[in-house]
Amino acid sequence: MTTLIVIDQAPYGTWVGREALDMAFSLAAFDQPAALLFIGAGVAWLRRAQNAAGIGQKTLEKNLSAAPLFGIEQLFAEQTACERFLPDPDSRVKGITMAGSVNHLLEQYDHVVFAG
Amino acid sequence: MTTLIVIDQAPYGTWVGREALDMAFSLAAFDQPAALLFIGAGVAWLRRAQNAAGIGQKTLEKNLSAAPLFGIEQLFAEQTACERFLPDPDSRVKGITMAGSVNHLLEQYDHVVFAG
Amino acid sequence: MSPALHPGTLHILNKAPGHSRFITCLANLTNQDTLVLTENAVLAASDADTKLPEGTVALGADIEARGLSDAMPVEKQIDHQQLVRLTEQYARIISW
Amino acid sequence: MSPALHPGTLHILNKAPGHSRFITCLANLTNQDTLVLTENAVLAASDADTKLPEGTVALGADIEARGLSDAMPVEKQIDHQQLVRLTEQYARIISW
Amino acid sequence: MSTSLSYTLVITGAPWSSQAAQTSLAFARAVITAGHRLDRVFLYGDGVHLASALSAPPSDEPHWPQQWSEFLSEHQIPGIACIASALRRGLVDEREQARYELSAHNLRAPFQIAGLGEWVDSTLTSDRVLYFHGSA
Amino acid sequence: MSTSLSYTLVITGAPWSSQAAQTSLAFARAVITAGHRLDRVFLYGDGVHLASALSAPPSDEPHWPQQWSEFLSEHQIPGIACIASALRRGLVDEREQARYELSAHNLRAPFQIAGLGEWVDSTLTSDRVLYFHGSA
Repeated sequence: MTTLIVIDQAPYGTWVGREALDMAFSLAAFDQPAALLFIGAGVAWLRRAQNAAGIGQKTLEKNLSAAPLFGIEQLFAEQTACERFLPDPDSRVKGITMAGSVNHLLEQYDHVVFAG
Repeated sequence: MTTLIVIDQAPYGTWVGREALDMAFSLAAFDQPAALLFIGAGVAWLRRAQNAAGIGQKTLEKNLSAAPLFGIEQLFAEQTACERFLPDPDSRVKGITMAGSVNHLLEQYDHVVFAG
Repeated sequence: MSPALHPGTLHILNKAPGHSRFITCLANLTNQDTLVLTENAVLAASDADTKLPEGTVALGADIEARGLSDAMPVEKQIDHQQLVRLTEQYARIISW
Repeated sequence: MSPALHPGTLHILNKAPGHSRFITCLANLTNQDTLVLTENAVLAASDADTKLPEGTVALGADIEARGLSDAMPVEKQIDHQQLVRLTEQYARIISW
Repeated sequence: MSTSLSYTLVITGAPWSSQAAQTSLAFARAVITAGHRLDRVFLYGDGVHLASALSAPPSDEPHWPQQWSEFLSEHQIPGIACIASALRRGLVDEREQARYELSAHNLRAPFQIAGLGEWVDSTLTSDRVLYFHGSA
Repeated sequence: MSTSLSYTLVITGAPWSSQAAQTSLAFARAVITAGHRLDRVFLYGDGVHLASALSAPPSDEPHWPQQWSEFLSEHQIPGIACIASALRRGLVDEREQARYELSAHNLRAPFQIAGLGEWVDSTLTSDRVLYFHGSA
């Protein structure tokens, strides 16, 4: 049972991405294989130097950096979306695996889940 | 004080269009000038022969037909969206005014409002 | 004894054409997959800009609600019972 | 005495690039209008596919939240006080 | 014919904002009619509003929280609202009311409040897990 | 400097689903700081959830319904939840609780329940009406 959680919404403006992370961390907490895939505007989650204090939210970049520690197996990002929103590789958080073909990746997981 | 209520979401799947109609009818009930503009997938509101009984909702086509009776001044529809989603003019409810240029129309109202 | 499972993915799509998830879903279908349109996604049946894959089906109740009965062949309109049957046949189901 | 009102429209946009309302908003700006990016719309500052009109500004707190401080010139980042000042100057304001 | 399967439905769209409550209920009824088992219904995100005891729609409109709760009771299917989603959104049972010293509780029976572990369990034990999102 | 203006804010996005509660509150504070008047805050659609008395977010997160209600009380600004939106979504005051024979009420003071006529009045009497939608 492998699960791929997909995030296609930008951070902070909606809650869906955050709830997707919670799902991924829950699977990991129960020792279930989980990976995250960021597509479309969702790749904005992967930008460095986020600071959401000014909008009264927790900065979630740290949670992502900690994902491997908590047992999340991989962070995938749609390559074309990264080229669009994060063209400079230095602007991206570390440890992302680029996915050139999203549908090829979807086929490799038993469950593919959006959080909302 | 003229108000243009804009609907850009398809009917039934979300509540926003319906709440936009309620706003328009409220203005009319208080004798305030109100018009509706349907753009994008929102033009699907203007298709004839809707029947939402099977999904447990009220069919709102009738409300639209009654709009002029209740004092709503005009129903505008974005022309390109109609060509995309309602190419057959016979498939459209009666009494729609085509808007070739949306921004030209927006400029003619004091208030331009989305319901959500 | 379990019947043979379909090798592809069942995609259940409820977003209207123009929604970014609608676009992403259609861009990621493979030949083995089946697409089911529900809720606002049934507008694709009358969308001049969308080319639906061959075997696409749509929930009849949603088609009827939106006045699209003439835009979708009857044999491609399914009810919830038929949707359940589809979910029996696919191990991988994605709700977009 | 009321100061002269700006003849154009103030557009306040909070949808991310790729959202249909983001696309509609950008397609309907005129030369007299001013665009303010808030919430998820500030991603436009780093979007290779979006060309923002000259005078576009963005809420600094939303820019900072999303790590985009380097992608938007400081003089185009406004706070809520400056947003209020803009709303004083425009009679027509559209929240997309 | 086909073997009996077990299902979990996850609802993330709110009633009266999305069509999720209606579509999922029609699907759930068809699951039972087909002879399958519904292990659990899990409300997540905005979906927790389906468990509100205080919804009062106009009398000529379907009452989705009521219809869903009657369906769950009739078939003895557990209905779980995710605790993290529910507390933020103001859906609480008596226990959470007491813990957070709130003025009332508003969780409709037979819905219960529990954690994401219930969802993880579904991914492990149900043959199919289906999601019903909003369409905005 | 500039003349004092009157504002109405209409909030249609729910807290913990959208950023609308936060953005609108920051804007409202700036309106007051600038010496303008806030005639009214009107909650519509999913925005009515901001008036929940039962929200219980984690203690290290901002509590938007509480912050908004304190702001309204401090500045004596009317906060109105649209009745049609509120009843469907399970937001009721004592009067609606009694009328619909519900088990509790959950409207946070000083929010009140009223009709769209209040919004119509704002479009006529406020110099500016601004909308705070969700961004999904």
